[in-house]
Amino acid sequence: MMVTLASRSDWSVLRPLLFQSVAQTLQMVFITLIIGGVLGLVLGVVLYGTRPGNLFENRVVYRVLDFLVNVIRPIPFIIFLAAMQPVTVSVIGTSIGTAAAIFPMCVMCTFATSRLVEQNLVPVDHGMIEAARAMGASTFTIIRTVLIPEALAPLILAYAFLFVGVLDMSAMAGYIGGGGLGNFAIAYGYQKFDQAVTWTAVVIMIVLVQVVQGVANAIAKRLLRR
Amino acid sequence: MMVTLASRSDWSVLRPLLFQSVAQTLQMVFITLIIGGVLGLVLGVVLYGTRPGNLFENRVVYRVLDFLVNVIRPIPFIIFLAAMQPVTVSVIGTSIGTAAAIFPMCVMCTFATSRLVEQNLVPVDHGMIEAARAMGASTFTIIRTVLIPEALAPLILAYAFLFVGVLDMSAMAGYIGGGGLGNFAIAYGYQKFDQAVTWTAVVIMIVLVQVVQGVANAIAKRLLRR
Amino acid sequence: TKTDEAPKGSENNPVVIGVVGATNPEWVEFTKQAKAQGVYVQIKDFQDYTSENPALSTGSLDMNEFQHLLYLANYNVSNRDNLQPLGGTAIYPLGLYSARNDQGKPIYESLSQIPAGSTVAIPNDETNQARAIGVLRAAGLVTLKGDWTAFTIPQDIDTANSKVKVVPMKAEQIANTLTSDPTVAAGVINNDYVADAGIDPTTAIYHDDADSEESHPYINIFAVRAADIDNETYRKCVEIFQTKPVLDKLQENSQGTAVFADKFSTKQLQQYLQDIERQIRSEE
Amino acid sequence: MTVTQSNDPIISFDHVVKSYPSATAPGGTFLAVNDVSLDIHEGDIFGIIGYSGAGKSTLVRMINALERPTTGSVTVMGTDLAELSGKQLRALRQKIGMIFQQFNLFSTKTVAENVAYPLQLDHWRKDYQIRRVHDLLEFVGLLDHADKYPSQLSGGQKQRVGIARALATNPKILLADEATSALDPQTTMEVLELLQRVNQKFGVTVVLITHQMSVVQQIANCVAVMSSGSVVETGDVYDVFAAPRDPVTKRFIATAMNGLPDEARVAQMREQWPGRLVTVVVRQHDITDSAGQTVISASGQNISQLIARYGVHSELLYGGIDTVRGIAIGAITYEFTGERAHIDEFLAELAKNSDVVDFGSKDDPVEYATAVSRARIATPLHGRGDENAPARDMRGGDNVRGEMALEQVDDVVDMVEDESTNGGEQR
Amino acid sequence: MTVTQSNDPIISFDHVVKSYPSATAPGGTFLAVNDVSLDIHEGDIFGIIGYSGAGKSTLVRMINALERPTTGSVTVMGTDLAELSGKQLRALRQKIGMIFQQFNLFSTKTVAENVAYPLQLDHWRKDYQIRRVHDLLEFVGLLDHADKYPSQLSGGQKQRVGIARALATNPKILLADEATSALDPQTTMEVLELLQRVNQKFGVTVVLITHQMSVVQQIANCVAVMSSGSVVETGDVYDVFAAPRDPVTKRFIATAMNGLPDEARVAQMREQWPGRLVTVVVRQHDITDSAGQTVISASGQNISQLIARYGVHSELLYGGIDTVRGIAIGAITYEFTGERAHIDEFLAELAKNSDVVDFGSKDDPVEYATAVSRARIATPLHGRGDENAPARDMRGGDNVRGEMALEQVDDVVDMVEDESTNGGEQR
Ligand SMILES: Nc1ncnc2c1ncn2[C@@H]1O[C@H](COP(=O)(O)OP(=O)(O)OP(=O)(O)O)[C@@H](O)[C@H]1O
Ligand SMILES: Nc1ncnc2c1ncn2[C@@H]1O[C@H](COP(=O)(O)OP(=O)(O)OP(=O)(O)O)[C@@H](O)[C@H]1O
Ligand code: MET
Ligand SMILES: [Mg+2]
Ligand SMILES: [Mg+2]
Repeated sequence: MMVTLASRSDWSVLRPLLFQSVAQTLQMVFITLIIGGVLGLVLGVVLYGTRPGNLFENRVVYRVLDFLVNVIRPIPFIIFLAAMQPVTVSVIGTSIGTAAAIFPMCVMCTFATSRLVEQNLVPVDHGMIEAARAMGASTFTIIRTVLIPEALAPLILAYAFLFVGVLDMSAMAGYIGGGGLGNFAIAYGYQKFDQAVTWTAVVIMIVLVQVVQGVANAIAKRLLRR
Repeated sequence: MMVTLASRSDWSVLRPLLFQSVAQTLQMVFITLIIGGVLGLVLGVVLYGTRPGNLFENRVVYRVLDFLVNVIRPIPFIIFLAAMQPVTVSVIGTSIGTAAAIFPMCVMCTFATSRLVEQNLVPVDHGMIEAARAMGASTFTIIRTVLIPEALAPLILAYAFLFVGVLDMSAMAGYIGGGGLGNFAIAYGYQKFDQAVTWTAVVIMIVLVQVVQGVANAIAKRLLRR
Repeated sequence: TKTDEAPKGSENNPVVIGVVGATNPEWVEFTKQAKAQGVYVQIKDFQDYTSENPALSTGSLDMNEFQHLLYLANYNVSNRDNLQPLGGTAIYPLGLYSARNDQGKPIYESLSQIPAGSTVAIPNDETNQARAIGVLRAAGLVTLKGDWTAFTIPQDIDTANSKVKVVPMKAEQIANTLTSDPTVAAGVINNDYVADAGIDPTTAIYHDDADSEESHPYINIFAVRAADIDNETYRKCVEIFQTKPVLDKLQENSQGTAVFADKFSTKQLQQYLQDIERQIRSEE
Repeated sequence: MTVTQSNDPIISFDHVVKSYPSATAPGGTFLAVNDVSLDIHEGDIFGIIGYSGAGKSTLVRMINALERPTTGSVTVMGTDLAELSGKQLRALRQKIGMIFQQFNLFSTKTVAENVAYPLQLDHWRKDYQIRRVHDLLEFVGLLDHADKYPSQLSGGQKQRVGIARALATNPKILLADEATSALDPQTTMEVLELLQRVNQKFGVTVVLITHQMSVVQQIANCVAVMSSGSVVETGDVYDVFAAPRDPVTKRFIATAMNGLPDEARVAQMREQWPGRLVTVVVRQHDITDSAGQTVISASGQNISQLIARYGVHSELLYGGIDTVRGIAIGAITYEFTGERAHIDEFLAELAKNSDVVDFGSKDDPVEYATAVSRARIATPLHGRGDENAPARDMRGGDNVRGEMALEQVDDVVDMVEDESTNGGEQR
Repeated sequence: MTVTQSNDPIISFDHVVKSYPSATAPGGTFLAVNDVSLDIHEGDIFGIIGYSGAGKSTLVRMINALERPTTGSVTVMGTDLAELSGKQLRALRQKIGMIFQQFNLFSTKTVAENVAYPLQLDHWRKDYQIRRVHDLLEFVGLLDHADKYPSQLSGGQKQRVGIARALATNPKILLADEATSALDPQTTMEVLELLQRVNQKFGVTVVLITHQMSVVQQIANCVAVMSSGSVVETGDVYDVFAAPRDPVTKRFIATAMNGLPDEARVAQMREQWPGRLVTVVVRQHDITDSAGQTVISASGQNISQLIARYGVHSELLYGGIDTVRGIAIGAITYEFTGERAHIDEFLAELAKNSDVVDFGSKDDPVEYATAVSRARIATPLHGRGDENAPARDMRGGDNVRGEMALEQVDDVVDMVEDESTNGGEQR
C-alpha cells in the first residue's frame, strides 16, 4: 500500500494521546502477561500433568479442562468482551476503560497460555523427571525445579509469541474505551484514513515486539547452551 | 451474562446465511491453515535452522527473517487487512469477499506459524540430527525425516492452537465483506444484541475447535508412545 | 473478469453493493424488488465503515450504501479519491439515552437529572464521535475549548467547564454498557443500534435534528465511482430503493426516527459533497 | 571383609512380576520380570548380571517404585512399597540413591547444580551443599567441569556426574545400574573402591547391575543371575563363581575367568604345541556350603611339586587365575612333553587333588566337548556344544543369535553389494 | 589373521587440534584434542583407549566431520575433509557407519524403522530393505522387538539397534564409540566377532573406542592411547600390550592383564604364604619392532623345567595369561619355599630368560615399588608409587583423584551425618 506520510491530523493534539496510548498498552499488555501468564502456566502444567501417562495423570480432570479451554478460546474476543461485561463489573467495578479491558484479557490470555505451556512441556525427557522422582522430589518440586527449567527456552519463546497475541487483544480495548496503541492506530489512523498516524502507532508496536522478541531470543539462546 | 435465547431476528433470512457462513469459515480456515501452515512450516524451519548453532546456521538470514516476522506479526489484523488491499487486488483480483480475506490471512498465518514451528523444533535432541548427518542425509532430508517427525506431537498441538488463531482472524473477514461465522456472530448477533444468534454461531465455532483439538490430542498421544 | 461479457445487472453479472447490515429488512426488500424489475443485485455485508470506499474505488464494488456525505467527503479528501453520491436514502438523528436499571427502565428522565461529573459514552468512529460531542454540547453537558467542527475530538472538550466526562467506545458497545455498567450515566447511541438493543427511540433524553439545514452532511447516500455517475443500471437501483415498499421497511427498522432523503437530486448531493470537501481542505 | 547380615532383608522381592503389552502378539503380554523372589540384606553389595534385556533394570527400578510390579510385592526397609503414601514414599526415596543406566542428568543444570539437586531436596545448609558438591566433584575428577552443562561433557564424565549425584545425600541404599559402563578401567576401579568404602564404613547396601564380571568379582558379596525375566541363580559370589550351576551363569563366568581356552584356541595351540595339552583348574580353597560341607575341593595347588617330582617337561601356554573375594580361582593350560606313559601317570596323580581337563596331544587329541564335560569348571563362552543350554524361548529370545544369522547377514551383504547399484539406478 | 595394509592411510589426522572455550578460565580455551597426528590404514581394526574425557569421541567424530578441527586437517579416503562440498561430504558419510556412545536412536521411529533409515537414504529397493532389516535384527537378537520404540527397550537393546543401524549399508569405515559398553559379555563377544568378520570379509576399516581392554586385545590390530587430548602411544596392539612405554598405557594394560598383583594383594598374600613371592612374566614370543629387531624377548617359557630342575617347592597363587592377537602374555605369581640360597640360585637362572619380579619373603620382604621397578611389565593400577606418572595438569585433570579426595568425601559424609538434622530443622 502507498503510505502517505504527510499527516492531516493535528499532532499537537495527538502527541499526548499517543503517549497515553503507549502507557495504556504497556499497562494492559504487561499486567495481562503477568497475571494471565502465571495462571496460564499453572493451567498448562495441570493440563500437561493430567495428560494420560504423565506426572499426575487424571483422565477426568484432563477431559474437563481440555474441554473448558476449547470452549473459551474460540469465542471472538469482541464477543467475549461483551459476554464478560457483568463479570468484569463485579470484579473491577466498571466495564469500561483500561482496567476493565485487562480483566477479560487476562482470562483469555490464561487459556491461550495454558495451551502453549502444555505443548512445550510435552517434549521434556521423562528420564529427568524420573531422576527427580527417584530422589524423592514431590510433584510440585519436580514441576518447579525440573519440568519448567527444562522447557524454559521454548517457554520463553512461547511467551514472546503470546506477547504479540496480547498486543493484538489490547487493540480491541478501544471497543470498551480502553484506549491503547492499537485503538490509536485504528481510531485516529485507520478509520480516518491517516496513514501517518496509523503507521506511527504500528511502528511503535513493532519496536515493542522486536525488543521483547530480541530479549526472548537472547535468553533462549543462553538457556540452550546445554 | 444472561443469554436471552428467544431470538428477535428473522431466522428464515438468517438460516441460509448461517449455512453460508459455516461454509465460508471452513473455506477460509482450512485454506489458510493449509497454505499458511505449509509456508509457515517452511519459514519456521528456516528460522530454526539458521539459528546460531543449528543445522544451517546463518546469522544474517536469521536476523533478517526474525526481524521480518516481528514486523508483520504485531500489525493489528484489521490494519494489515487494509494495508494489504492493493496486493490482494493484484493477487486475487478483488479486495473484498471471502477469497480476498484468505490472502492476508495466509500471509499472517505464515508468520505466526513460523514462530510456533521454530519454538517446537528448538527442543529436538541434537543427537538424532547428528546421527542422520553422520549417515549422509542432506539437510532437507534431515528436516523431512528426523526434525519434523521428532517434533510432530507438539507441532500437531501447535497447529490445533493455530486453528483457533485463524478462526479468530476469520472473524475479521467481515470487515472486507468476507462473511464467515465470526462475522455472523458479530454482525447479526452481537451488533444487533441478539444473544441467540451470537451464541449459535459461537457454539458452532466451539464445536469446530473441540473436534480439531480432539483429533490433535489423539494424534499427539499416538505419537508420544515413544 | 469472467462475467464482464454479461451486462451489468443481469443474473451472471449482478450489481455488487456494499452495505453494513445486509439482513436489515430494507435490503431484503430491495433485493426482492430489484429482481422483480429485472435487476440482479448482490448485497455485500461489511462489519464496519472502513473497507467499503476503498473496495468501491478499486472496482471490487459497484456501489455502496452505508455512509453519510460527511464521511464520504472525509474519505475523498484523505485519500485524494473522487467517489460521488448518486442518490440519498435517509438521515438518522443521533440521540442521548440514559443508563437503565435492572428492570430495563431508564434511570434518568431528563438532562437535568444527569449528575455532574458522571460519565457519558460516545461512539469512537471519527464522524459519529464529533457528531455526538455536538449533541452533548447542544444539550449543555460539555463545553468546547473552541468551535465545534465535523471533526471535533474529546480532547477539544474543556473538561474543567463541562458537566460530564466522555468515554469514546465502539458504537455497538454503548447500549450494552448502559445496562450493565454502574459507572456510566448515559450514552449517545447511533440509531442503527437503538432498536436492536431493545431501546425505545422515543425515550431519548436528547437528540439532534434530522430535518434541518445542519443535518445535510448526515444524508446517507448511494456512492459510486465518478465515472459511473450516469450509469443507468445504478440509477435504476437508487430509484428502486427510493420506492415505498423499501423505504417502509427502512422506516420500520428505525422505528420511525429516520427522515427520508429521497428528495435530493444527484446534482444537489454532489454540490453538498463539494462544499463539505472544500471546508475540510480549508481546515487543514 | 566380611559383612554382617541382619536377619531381615533390607530389600525383598516376593513373587514379583512385571508385564508389558506384547510387541509381537497384540493383546498378549510380555513378562519383563517373571516371578522373582529375592532377598537383599543390609550391608550387601549385591550384583545382578544377565543378558541384555533380561529384566535387570526393570527389577531394580522397582526398589524405589519407579516401576510398580504388575503382581507380587516389593518390601524395602521393612515396608511394603504398595502401602506407602506419597509422602512416605518420597521420604523413603530420599534414602535411596540411584545411578541411571542412561545417566538422566538435568540438561539445563550445570554439573555442580546437578550434584547439588538432591542436597537441596534434603534441605542442606547452603555452605554444606557447596562443600559437599566440591568434595564429590573432586572425587569424581570433575572439579574443573563444575560449571559445564551435560551436553558439554564426554560420556564418562556424564556418568561420573550421575555417580556423584547419587552419592550426594549419603543414601542407605545405592542402586547402580551399570554405573561404570562408560568409564575407563582406572576410573572404574576407583569408583568401585568408593562403593566398597561407603559400604564398609556406612553400611550402605549397594545393588549393582553390571555386565562387567570383574566388577562383581571385585566388590560384590552376593550375586543374582537373571535370564528372560527370571533369577536363575543366586548366592554368595564365591560359590556362584567357583561352581556355577545354571548354563547362563556358566557362560557369563567363563568370560570373566578366561581360564579355559575355547575350542578354536585349543585347535590353534595344538598346531603350535604338539604335546599333551592339559588345563589344570586352580582353586585355592575348598568351597563349602552354608552348612560347612565341602562342595567342591581345592584344586591345582600341588602342580609344581608334581611337575618337579615327575620331571615332566612343561610349557605354560594359557590361563588365568583371578581372585573372587580374595580367593584365587582359575585355570592354567600347559603343554607336557615326554613319554606318554610317564605323563599319563603324572596326570593321574595330579587329578587326585585337582580338576584336570585333558585335551590330548596333536597325534591323539581328545574332542573338546568330551574333555570339557569331564571337568567341574564353568563352560567357556564358545563352548556352544553345551546341550544344557536352554532353548531360548521367544520371550527371552533376545540375545545375539550368532553364527546362523551372521551368515545370513553376510549373504545379504553379498546380495546387496551386487544390487545396490541397481537400487541406485531405480531412484 | 593378518591384515594387508595398503600404503596410503584410509584415515589420516595431521596436527589436529580441537578447542572449546574454557569452562574455568573465561576467554581461555580448552584443548579437547591436542595436536594429534595419526594414520589408520585400510583394513585396520584400530582401537582407541584412554581415560574418560581424554578426547576419544571428539577425535573420532572428526572422521565423518561431525566435528571440525580447530586447526590441522583430517584426510579420509584420500580427500581432505575441509575441501569437500556438501554433496561430496554426504557421499563420503554414506560410506562411514557410526555407532554412537549415546546411541542417538530416532525416538519416533520403531526399531525396524531406525535400522531401515540408512537404507532409505541409500535408496535401496523396498524388498531388499525389508530383508536386510530382518537379517540385521535377527543378528542382534531384536526380531521380536522390531515394532517397539526406543523408549521401550533396555539399554543394551538400544545399543544393539545402534549397531544394526551402523552396519546396515555395508560401510567402508565403521566408527564404533563404545559400541559394546551396555552389552553383556556374550553379546559383546558376538558383536566383536561380527566386527572381525566384516573386517576380514569386506575389508571394512573399524575404528573402535573402548574402555574394555579385552575388546582391544581380542580384535584390534593397532591401538592408540589418548591422554589429555594427545595420543601418547600408538602402534601394533601386541607391541603396545607387551611393552607399554607410556605410564598411562601401563596403567590401562595392567587392568587388562591382571597378571601382576597390586601392593595390597602382595601384602595379603605374604600373610598367607610366608615363602618367597615371585611374579614371573610370561611372553610366548620375542617382540620385534618393524625393522625385525628384537625389542623385548620372550619370558617365562622355561619356568616349569627350571622348577623341576632345581626341585624348589612352588605354589601357584595368582596370575593371568592372556592372548593378545593370538600370542600369550601375562604373569604368574608363585610362592617358592626351600633353602634361601637354593632359591636365589634358581631365581638367578630363571631371570636369565625371563622377567622376574621378586617380592622377597615375609621375613625379608622387598618393597613393592622397588620390586616392580626392576621388571619390564606394565605397572598395575594400584602402583601409585610410580614417579614417572605425569602430574595431571588442569586440562586433563579429569580422572578420579583417589585416596585424598575420598577421605575428604568421607569427612563430609561424617560431617553431614551430624549436621543433616540441623539442616532439616532450619528449613
Ligand atoms: N561442547 C563442549 N564444550 C566444552 N568442552 C567439551 C565439549 N565437548 C566435549 N568437551 C570436553 O572435551 C573433552 C573430550 O571429550 P570427549 O567426549 O572426546 O572424551 P572421551 O575421550 O570420548 O571420553 P569418554 O570416554 O568419557 O567418552 C572432555 O573433557 C569434555 O569435557
Ligand atoms: N515400556 C516397555 N514396553 C515394552 N517392553 C519393555 C518396556 N520397557 C522395557 N521393556 C522390555 O523389558 C525387558 C527388560 O528390560 P530391562 O531394561 O529391565 O533389561 P535389562 O536387563 O536392564 O537390559 P540391559 O542390560 O540391556 O539394560 C526388555 O526386553 C525390554 O525390551
Ligand atoms: N448510518 C450512519 C449514520 O448516519 C452512517 C455513518 S457514516 C459511515 O449514522
Ligand atoms: Mg538395563
Ligand atoms: Mg566418549
